[in-house]
Amino acid sequence: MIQYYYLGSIALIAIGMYIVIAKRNLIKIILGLDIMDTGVNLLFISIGYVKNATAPIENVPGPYVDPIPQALVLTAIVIGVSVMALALSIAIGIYKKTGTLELDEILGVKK
Amino acid sequence: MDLFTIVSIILIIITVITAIIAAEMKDLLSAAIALGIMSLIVSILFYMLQAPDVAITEAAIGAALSMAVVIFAIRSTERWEK
Amino acid sequence: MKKALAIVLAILIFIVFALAFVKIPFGEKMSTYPHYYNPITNQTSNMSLPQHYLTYGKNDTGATNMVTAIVVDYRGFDTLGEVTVLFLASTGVGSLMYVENKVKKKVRRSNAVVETGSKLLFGFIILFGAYIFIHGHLTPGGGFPGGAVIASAFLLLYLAYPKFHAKHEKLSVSESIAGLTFVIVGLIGLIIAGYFLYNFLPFGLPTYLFSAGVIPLIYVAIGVKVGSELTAIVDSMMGVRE
Amino acid sequence: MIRPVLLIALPLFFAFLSPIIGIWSKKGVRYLIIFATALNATLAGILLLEALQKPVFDIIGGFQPPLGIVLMVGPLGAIIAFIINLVAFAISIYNLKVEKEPIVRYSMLYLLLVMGSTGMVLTGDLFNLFVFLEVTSIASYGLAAYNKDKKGYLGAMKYVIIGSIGSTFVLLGIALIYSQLRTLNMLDIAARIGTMDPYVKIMAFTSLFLGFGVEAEMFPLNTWVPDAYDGAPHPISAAFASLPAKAGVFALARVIFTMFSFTNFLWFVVVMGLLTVFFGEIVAYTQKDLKRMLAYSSIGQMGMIIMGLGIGTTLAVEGAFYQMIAHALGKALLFIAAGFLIYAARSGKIEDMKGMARNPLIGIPLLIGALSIMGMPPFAGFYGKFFILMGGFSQGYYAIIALFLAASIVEVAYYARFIKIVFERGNESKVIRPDAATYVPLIILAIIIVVIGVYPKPILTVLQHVGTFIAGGA
Repeated sequence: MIQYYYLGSIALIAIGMYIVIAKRNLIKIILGLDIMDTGVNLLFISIGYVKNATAPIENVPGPYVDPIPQALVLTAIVIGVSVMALALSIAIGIYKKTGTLELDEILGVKK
Repeated sequence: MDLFTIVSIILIIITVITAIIAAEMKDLLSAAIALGIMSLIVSILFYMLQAPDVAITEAAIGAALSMAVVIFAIRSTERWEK
Repeated sequence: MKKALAIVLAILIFIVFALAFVKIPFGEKMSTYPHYYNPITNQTSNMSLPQHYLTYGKNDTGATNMVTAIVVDYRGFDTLGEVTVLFLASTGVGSLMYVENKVKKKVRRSNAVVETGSKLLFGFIILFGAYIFIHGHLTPGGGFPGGAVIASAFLLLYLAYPKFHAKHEKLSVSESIAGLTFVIVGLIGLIIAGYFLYNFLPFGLPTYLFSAGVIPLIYVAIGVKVGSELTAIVDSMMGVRE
Repeated sequence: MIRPVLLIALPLFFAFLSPIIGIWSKKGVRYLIIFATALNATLAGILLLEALQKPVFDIIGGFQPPLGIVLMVGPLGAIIAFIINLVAFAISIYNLKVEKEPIVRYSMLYLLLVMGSTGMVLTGDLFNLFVFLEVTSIASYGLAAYNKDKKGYLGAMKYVIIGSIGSTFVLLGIALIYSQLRTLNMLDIAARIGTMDPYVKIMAFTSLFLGFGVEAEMFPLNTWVPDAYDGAPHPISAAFASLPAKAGVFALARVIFTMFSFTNFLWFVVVMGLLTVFFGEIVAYTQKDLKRMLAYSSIGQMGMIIMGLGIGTTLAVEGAFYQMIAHALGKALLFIAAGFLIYAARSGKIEDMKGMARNPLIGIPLLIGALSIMGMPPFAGFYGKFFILMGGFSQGYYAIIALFLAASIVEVAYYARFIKIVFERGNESKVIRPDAATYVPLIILAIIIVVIGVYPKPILTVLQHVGTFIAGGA
């Protein structure tokens, strides 16, 4: 049987993917990318989980969960917020130039 | 089913629902707030999965700061999705 | 039409990856993990990678928080890259939000309660952020959340005092110095021991504040850097309000 | 003896240093960047000589792999890193032509773009590869939008969206691999890849392949390419074609050969490559805008490289690597020349550029670059295409070879048309003399193209190590 944590995180990735493809508003698309990121992070952490284990800090007795995915996700979260900030500032730039955030209108003007 | 499973399933369902709300809201500000709530719940999930470091980071960066950045961006553009 | 296609694609991705994750167990004991193999000495170990970290981590790095040990020491190079990513983001946002002639904007003052309250809180939040990153090798937390907390203190100031502006030059200098510290610590390791980012300081006693060699040093640098970068991003984004 | 990590640490050092220098002197930062890339190119050259003796492993932090991160530099990685840094040096001279503020930030982004691409080539750790991929792509996003006009923003936005989807896929692939093998070192993964569940293995491969395919400009994921190249400042278009694209395709090669060592799944790669070639070359033929034409042509060439990797014989992969080198040099040259032509003609349209290349300082390098990209015999680009063709022949991919040749003819056709227009007689009065920042990089690149075309022995010596690379070595 597939685990509910995996199902939830893959669902988040799929929702994010749906937003990115279906929506035409730039900020909405960026929010979609963030949802995708969060899904992958949750997936990673759940891969590292061990039943009845504690956080990998020596003050508490073991057994511990896998610390590597946690280290990787720390990196991934920071990268996610960096991409988001940059994408938002590009979206603001587009808004300044075209007065809209709707992809259809922006590309329609270009024709 | 133990308590861990029940609480996790409930929180995961809430996470997915907030993500769907964020997807379907026409008001971008509400969508952003829904996303912030989603990040917070995910950080609780991280804590339950014994990842306190990640939970703190997600709460501070994922929920608080990235929301602030999104809200600033919405403030300097427009609030409604067409 | 496009919406239907997107839904179909999303469901397809969901199914395809769900089928892959059916094969992956959840919450299994670490003793079932496969053992690692060292490609340079050509030896297979008798334990898995996470087990090695958890067993020898304290001896190898001196840190009691294994996540910190991995983030700063075992995989410190990733963290250097990650800090660079954040640096790039703040540089990129700054360059995109750059305006030649800054126009002074009229802003409303917020009320006295908010102003006084945020003034009071500011110091405490900074202190808390500093605590998080200084104790990163002992307790949960570390440079990234600590830096984010510091940035949120500045965020509070931005919200309470609409006229508040952090000096960009000061921010970028503190960014630079923190980044240079990280690289120079790495280079000193390369000179002393022949390994980049080698933990060259004595480990000290575990669970003490001054332990784990260079880890606290690097985490302080990361904390300062992340704090000033996130503040710079917030500042650049605030600059566009009208 | 030189440590590969210096190729990453020194640019980082200079990048972190430049804001401090920028307070006093903006000019100083620009020369610092030229110095940093020149230093890097030199170091990469020395590293190449070392890697030819035996693969260099640089253990970081003093922890044996897979505990710590290791840089793994074989001869092939070293030569790609060398070419990347060499081209980066040439382009950094051309960077002096960029006037738009904030120039300090521009220089930092450029230097870190070079650093990220180099890191992608050198690293031997899967997650580290992801981190460098992100460094490269975030630097690219910032630079693509640097002009701050509508074209630039739109191109950058497309790039951000597709690039983020790609990096999500890379992370998913890493998650799949990690969940089964509990390791991140590439050679460790390669040693135990057989123990993975076959379905999970194929999913991991597809995720990583698609993810790195974004940077490698592979077919369904390359819609960002023309817009981003078109909207970016001219030096950055040149850099895009030769730095992140080459790093991305090298990462693909790492995924295919070093980690997965597939033999029965390579037809998929060939098909993707062929689709990319066709999409690129045919759309390029219809373009009227010079930079867009070059961008689509770049897609076509990247497709040829991916195809060469997919055919998978020693000869074809040798061809793919030769093509990588030739394309990095040739496309960078053509984009720099294009920057000059657009500046001289005050228009991006090819038809407005009549006779603009009649100044020998521009014309001769331009001709050399175009002929090399077309695959004409005495120049560098010839060997790449030839080897890929011969490799395909020996594997019996006749239909694919025929299609490949057809695409090459299309390519020759539109380049010939372009050359004819820019060398045509006509408004001689409008032809302007380029300044040193333009012709010095052009001449450097042209000389290298001619040298490795006429005297390919050094390159061929390096490429002899392709056999060990395909077998999963460094």
